[in-house]
Amino acid sequence: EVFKWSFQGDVQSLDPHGLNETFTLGFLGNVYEGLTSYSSDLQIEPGLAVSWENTAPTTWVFKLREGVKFHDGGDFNADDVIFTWKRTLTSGSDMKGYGARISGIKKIDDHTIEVETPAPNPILPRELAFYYMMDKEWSEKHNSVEATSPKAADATATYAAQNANGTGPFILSERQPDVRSTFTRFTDYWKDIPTNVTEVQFTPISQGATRVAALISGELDMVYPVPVQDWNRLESAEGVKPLTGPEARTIFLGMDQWRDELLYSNIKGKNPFKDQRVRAAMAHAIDLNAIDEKIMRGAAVPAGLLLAPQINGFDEKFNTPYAYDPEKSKKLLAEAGYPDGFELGMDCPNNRYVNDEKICQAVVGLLARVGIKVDLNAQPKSKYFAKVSPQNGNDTSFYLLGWTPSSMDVHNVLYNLMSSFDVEKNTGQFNYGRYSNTRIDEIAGNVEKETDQAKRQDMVAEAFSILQKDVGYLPLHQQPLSWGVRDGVTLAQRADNVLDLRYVVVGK
Amino acid sequence: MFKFVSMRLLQSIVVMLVVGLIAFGLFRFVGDPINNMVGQDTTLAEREALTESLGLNDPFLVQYGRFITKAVQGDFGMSYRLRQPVSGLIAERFPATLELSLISAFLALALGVPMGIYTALKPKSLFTRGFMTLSLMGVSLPTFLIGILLILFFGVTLRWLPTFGRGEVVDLGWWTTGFLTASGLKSLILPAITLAIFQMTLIVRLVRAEMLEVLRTDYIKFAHARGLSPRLINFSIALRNTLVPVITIIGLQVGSIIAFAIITESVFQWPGMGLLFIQAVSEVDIPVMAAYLLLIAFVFVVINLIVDILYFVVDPRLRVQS
Amino acid sequence: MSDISNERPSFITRFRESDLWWNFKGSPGAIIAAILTFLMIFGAAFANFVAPHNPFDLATVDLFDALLPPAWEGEGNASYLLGTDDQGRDVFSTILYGSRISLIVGFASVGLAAILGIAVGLISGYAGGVVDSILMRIADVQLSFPAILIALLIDGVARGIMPRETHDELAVYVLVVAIGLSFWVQYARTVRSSVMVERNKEYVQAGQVIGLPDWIILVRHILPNVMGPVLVIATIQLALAVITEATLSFLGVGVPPTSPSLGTLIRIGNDYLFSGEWWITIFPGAALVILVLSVNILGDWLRDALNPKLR
Amino acid sequence: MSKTLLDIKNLIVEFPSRHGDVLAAKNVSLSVASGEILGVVGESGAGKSTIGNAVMGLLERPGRVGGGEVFLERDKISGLSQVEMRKIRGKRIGMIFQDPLTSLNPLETIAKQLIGTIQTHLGFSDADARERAISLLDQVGIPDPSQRVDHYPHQFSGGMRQRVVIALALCAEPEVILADEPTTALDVSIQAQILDLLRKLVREKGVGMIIITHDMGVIAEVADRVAVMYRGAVVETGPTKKILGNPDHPYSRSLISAVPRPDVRLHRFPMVESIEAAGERKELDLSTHWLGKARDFGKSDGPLLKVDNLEMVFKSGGMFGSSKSIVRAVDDVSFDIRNGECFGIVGESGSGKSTIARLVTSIYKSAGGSINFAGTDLTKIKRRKELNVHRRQMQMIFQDPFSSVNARMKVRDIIAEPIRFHKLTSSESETRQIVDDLLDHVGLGAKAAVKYPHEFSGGQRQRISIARALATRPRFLICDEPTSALDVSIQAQILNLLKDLQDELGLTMMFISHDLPVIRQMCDRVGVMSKGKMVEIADTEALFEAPKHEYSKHLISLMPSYTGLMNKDAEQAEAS
Ligand SMILES: Nc1ncnc2c1ncn2[C@@H]1O[C@H](COP(=O)(O)OP(=O)(O)OP(=O)(O)O)[C@@H](O)[C@H]1O
Ligand SMILES: Nc1ncnc2c1ncn2[C@@H]1O[C@H](COP(=O)(O)OP(=O)(O)OP(=O)(O)O)[C@@H](O)[C@H]1O
Ligand SMILES: [Mg+2]
Ligand SMILES: [Mg+2]
Repeated sequence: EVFKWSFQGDVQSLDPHGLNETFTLGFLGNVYEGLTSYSSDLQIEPGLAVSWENTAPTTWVFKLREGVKFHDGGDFNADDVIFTWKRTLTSGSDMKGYGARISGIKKIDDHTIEVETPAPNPILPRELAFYYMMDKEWSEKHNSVEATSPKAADATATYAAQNANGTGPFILSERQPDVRSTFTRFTDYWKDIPTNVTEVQFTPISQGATRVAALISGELDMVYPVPVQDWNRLESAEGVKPLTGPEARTIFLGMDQWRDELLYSNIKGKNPFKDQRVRAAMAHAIDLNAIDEKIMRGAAVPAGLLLAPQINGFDEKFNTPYAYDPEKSKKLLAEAGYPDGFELGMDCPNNRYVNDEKICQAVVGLLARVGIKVDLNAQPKSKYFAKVSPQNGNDTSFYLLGWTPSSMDVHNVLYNLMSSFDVEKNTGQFNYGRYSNTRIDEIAGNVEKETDQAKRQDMVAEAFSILQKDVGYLPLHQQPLSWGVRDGVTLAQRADNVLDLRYVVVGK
Repeated sequence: MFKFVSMRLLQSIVVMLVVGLIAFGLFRFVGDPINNMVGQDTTLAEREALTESLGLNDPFLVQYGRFITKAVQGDFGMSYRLRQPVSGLIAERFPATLELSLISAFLALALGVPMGIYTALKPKSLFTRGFMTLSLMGVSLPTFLIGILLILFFGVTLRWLPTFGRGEVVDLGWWTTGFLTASGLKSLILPAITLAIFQMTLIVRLVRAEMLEVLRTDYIKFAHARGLSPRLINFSIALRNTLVPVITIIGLQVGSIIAFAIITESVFQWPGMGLLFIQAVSEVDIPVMAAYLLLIAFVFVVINLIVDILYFVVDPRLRVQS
Repeated sequence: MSDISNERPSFITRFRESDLWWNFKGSPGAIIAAILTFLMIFGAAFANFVAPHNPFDLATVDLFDALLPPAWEGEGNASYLLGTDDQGRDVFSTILYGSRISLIVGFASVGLAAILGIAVGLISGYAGGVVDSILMRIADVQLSFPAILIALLIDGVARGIMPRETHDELAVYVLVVAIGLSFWVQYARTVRSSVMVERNKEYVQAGQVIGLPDWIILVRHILPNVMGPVLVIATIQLALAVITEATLSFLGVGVPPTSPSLGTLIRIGNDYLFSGEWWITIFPGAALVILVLSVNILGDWLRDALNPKLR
Repeated sequence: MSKTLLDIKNLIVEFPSRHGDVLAAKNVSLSVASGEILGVVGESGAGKSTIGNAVMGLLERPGRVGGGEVFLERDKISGLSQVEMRKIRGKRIGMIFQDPLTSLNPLETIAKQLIGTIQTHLGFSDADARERAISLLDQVGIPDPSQRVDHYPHQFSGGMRQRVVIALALCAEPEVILADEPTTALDVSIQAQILDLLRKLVREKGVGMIIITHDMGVIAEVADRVAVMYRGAVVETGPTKKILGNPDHPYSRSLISAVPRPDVRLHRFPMVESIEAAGERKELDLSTHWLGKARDFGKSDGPLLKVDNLEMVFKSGGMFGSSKSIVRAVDDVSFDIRNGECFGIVGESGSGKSTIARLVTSIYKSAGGSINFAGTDLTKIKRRKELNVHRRQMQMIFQDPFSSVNARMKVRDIIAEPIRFHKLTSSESETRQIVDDLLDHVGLGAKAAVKYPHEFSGGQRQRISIARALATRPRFLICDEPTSALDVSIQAQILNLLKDLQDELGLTMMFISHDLPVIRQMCDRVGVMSKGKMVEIADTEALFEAPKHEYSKHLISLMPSYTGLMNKDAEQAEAS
């Protein structure tokens, strides 16, 4: 069967170590595989490794699967794993972070390896799901032993960016970037998988409306993302339906809590956000249900945490949003010394998250009702990130961001969003408002190493409760997954918004 | 003639150099490319290293100098976004854009010119009024709206035409064409119409305005007095006398379709240069933008050269100078 | 024997006696178009008084009123005549308020482009030679940059120079300059082409023989004879400018989405075409169509009226 | 008596306008029979051209036929649809328009225009049509026709264009020819050739022809009958001899009396004592009039204008300077014009007269030689500003009156522009007064001020450009065929005015004309041109009495003296 699908953009590179980004890795997951893999509900299951064992706090032994072939016929073995690991550490690699979780690999035999980590790492197998194995021989033959750098100078250096040779169920047979990628079924695939698809055609379509039209007109079998407002249309149209569910991405608002004076505000000489009451006032002014209902058409899940239920370490206890209570909000503002509110500038991307700009507008409206007059600066993501990111000194006072932890683990959130900003330790990189609490910093450090799940969860819970009390962030909701499929096509909708072709079954 | 053309081509080099210079001056306002090139787990230090290694921290004149030095050797660098040589990317996209622009320019001309003449000859007729109103609606509705409406009607409701892409293309080695397959031709229809509407309206109105004046001249009167056929008078004598501004505008329009058919190409996911360009802008793909702008500068110089030569062909009175 | 008075008649009497006014009175189409244009401009200018709601004052906008259909539809609400948009803004009021930005940007940028382009075209076509080459190559450079990039550049520079607070007031100027800059070449090249033909005509030679300086010949003699195409382009570009403004605002260089222009409203509404909330885009679209139509009719009329032979 | 071909009965033509309707033709009745030539003479602006246009169904909006009928043979052709008229135009009625410059499509070669017309009507093959085109050009006296046929209209001189227009009108062998001032821009020898050609067509092919002209010599030479028009009406019709010799109507009488005499030089042109207008056309007293106030140009010794070895070539053919052929329009011409002198230039059509005028005013850049104006060599001046200082002392009346005024300006502004620009008056109301006054003196009336140029007849337009030229109170005036489209009475008025200016203010003039009698009356010295060369320069009387150069002799010998021509005509009629 032929399966045609579309996403809003194309992958940048076919190099599995070229870009550490969910769509790219998910897309390549049909061609390449890691030692472990995600099941359709994001549970870790064996991939190219049959089993693993934590033999010492920093030592893991992996048994590799035997008889696995690369698409070009090469065998998969321990040398490939070692090669891959080394490759991820080369300068062009964007998987250096993952590579650095391993300090050494010892080949025990062709299908057994011993992995050494620099520190105890309870989630190593989880982190290896997107750590795709490449064939040593093939890479050497094509002069691709180093990860292709975005800086690469010529076409030969980017061979691996334009060609693929994995162990996955699909072989890339033709590719024209931005136009079309065609895959055929790999007949020697090691695993029995549900799909009956023999050929896959992937076309990126940047405009949501066009994507939806192409689905309804029957030219495509599956598209995503579908603009949420078009769900009704998909439901009423014949032969197609929307496929939705909560995504593992949380949308939230952040506030500048470190500067002594806000960059974009009429309050001079002090920073209102340093006052917990002001932050709380903001939290109580925002009606998450209204946003969900009107902007997200009821498809979002209002959130109290920066973490979605699908993520390892999620704690339902803390997921209750701040109550919508404008009166309380006004009262808090008055107490904090802003009875008439204040003016505030807000930064917002307008092409990054589902209805991002619309959400920001709604927030602006809601804040206006308690007297906080927000000036919205909505920009495309390139400009937005260039402005608010730490490279530019976090040039913002109030911003909207969305987050999916790439490792599907809570530590990633603690580390990137909740920890204090620290270049040396590389923490708080996405903590654009530079919220800072030393206890949380401490916890983040410990959680990384704690291998005991129960203890780990307790620490996490403490961090969450601190954050919530501090009102360090204003979580909005879990963004919805929004796919559209042709009737008769069944597939698994993964919460990380990845389409795994292994589960696609095309019927009539 | 030879001197004229070679002078122009020489000037085009200057134009391209200036375009490059301005381009590099403005790239820093487009956004930060790094964020799109790395994953979220990449550390700040690594980001900084990448920025440094791409030379993005250098003053723009240095970046420009580096780019030009390589460009004269035929190396336009690698696309940040697609990790491919820019020259190859552009060469890949060029046929799609050119075919689309030519078809829509042809449509616009084939409809616009006769309609312009008709509406000038019969300014009061009901058809004229209806047509002028309709064409203006076509202009005032944004391209994306028209595109989507066409898709909805012909693609979704009637299912006659494809909603996106270029269909099957035939690869001639140095050129890919959609003209040779049924699906290629079908795919062309909607984007070409979308693009043509604006051009057509402009041409209709321009031809009409100029015709109205020319039709009142003495030489048209004398042509009538000689009993020449209306076809000869309207299409040969009168039309030709309206051509100079019309050619100018057509040249500019064809140029800007080739260059910036951005909205149409993205609505129809047409794999052309406009789409490439807008994506390059949104992802701050500096090498693509730079090479692309140079190419466009060249395209415009050439088109305007052709237009200037056409002036001489059309109007002998202009030949004395130069 | 003639009615020569010693004083020059006042401007109003001169206007009332002018051929233009006389001609205008006799063209019903132009009158209707002028009334419509006037209504749009009036509605925009006095939106504060005319509009039933103030969609730019977000404290008065209720998200729960979002996406209401026009009043006459089943679920419509009488206080929102043309329905509401995704944020709960009254579409009718937003059209009025939004037209303000769109009209200013549209007319100002087209005016800027036309003035700049005409000036360059006149000089280039008349002077010829090196001057022409330089100006036209500058035009080629200009053509190579789409409005988007120009807007980003101007916006970036403006932000660099100006203090943070002034940015919002600046937004409109940035838009006007960016759009104006990316449109002027059309005028420059068309005017130039016509000037090249006109400059050899005898009436120009006659002006030279009188000893008139070049700029008078250009402005008083040649310009009126090359205005035909200019009016056509200008009236059509008005629509383009309004739409371009919306695109640029989307890129973050224009006005913020919380005070949408007509173009932005259409762009937002575009997202709701499939989902059945047609009123968000259709009504602003219709407003734009009416504006463009009226301005074009006026433009056509003016073109004919300025040409004594066509009256 | 041969059959009546074209019969115009009680034709009324009106031009409605905001400032009141203009009745251009009031109950005009004219007819012409096969083999007959009807001459139409009359006041400039009397409605002569309008009648031609009305017959062809080509009246310009808002003009309309208000009444009357037109018959071609027995068929009524007035009120026919455009489709039916097309069958008549060109094929059955050929029309020669008054304005030769604007009548030709500027973008096509003469060959193309001729061939298109020939093929439309005669169905010739390309080669045949081209051959016929060339032979037609030859017949109308264009030199080198096989080469010239591929030129564009702007490459021709005024007189040559006129001949092309004639060739175009004749190329389908029409049954009736309406010729509107067909020879105004032609020198006497070409004029004779053209008239011969027309006469031959009429006599041999039985064509009926209406010829509109101001030149009584032409009437005397070719017309069988003459109709005199005055203010939109035909006031008198009769055989040529009768009208020229013994007209009944007072207007006709005064018209004939105003014909300039070719034989003796008078101080002033005889003025017409026209009936109704007598009161309006007052003599102008320059001593008190604004025009009489001299502008101060400073003094200069020697000749005001001194032209030495002037050269001008036109390249043509190739598209980018790769010229196929070169026309030597002005070839080593030298002459000078003294202060206060009127220097006449006569000569063959296409001999370079207008080109000299344009060179002197620096419209063209010369290919060689020098032009000294008041002591400064104009060819050496690079900067436009400096040039303008000198230009402001000059003025030129262009050969083609219509193209030289801006069609988008009102007459008032056209004339007032130089006054305003040079600040010759102290107030706007004074400017207006002067403009109205000037209009009055060129016989247009102050009402003309609010109109646009296209609302005027050929002669009226010419007067607009004369008024504009005078408005600057120039020191040096170049007149290129200034009165070719004027009836003799207006002509007299204007030429007298020029003479007065010359006498009182020392206005210097360069006077280009084909009208030898006028030259004789106006000029102090005359230069004769042929094929780009100035072949002779002499005092006027000397030239007319004893021309030295071959070409001059030829020219003078052909000078029409209409009494003499009448006799010749009579002889011819007797012979046939
Ligand atoms: N722009 C031009 N390009 C080429 N040839 C030209 C141009 N203008 C004039 N000529 C040629 O130069 C010659 C002289 O022309 P000019 O107009 O000076 O004649 P003229 O003496 O004024 O004749 P006429 O009495 O018929 O007006 C003619 O042969 C004409 O064809
Ligand atoms: N388009 C017009 N609009 C208004 N009035 C016009 C128009 N054309 C001609 N007239 C008027 O009609 C009258 C007759 O014009 P016509 O051209 O027939 O004169 P004519 O006898 O040919 O004069 P001339 O000998 O000067 O060429 C003139 O008074 C003129 O002002
Ligand atoms: Mg006339
Ligand atoms: Mg001449």
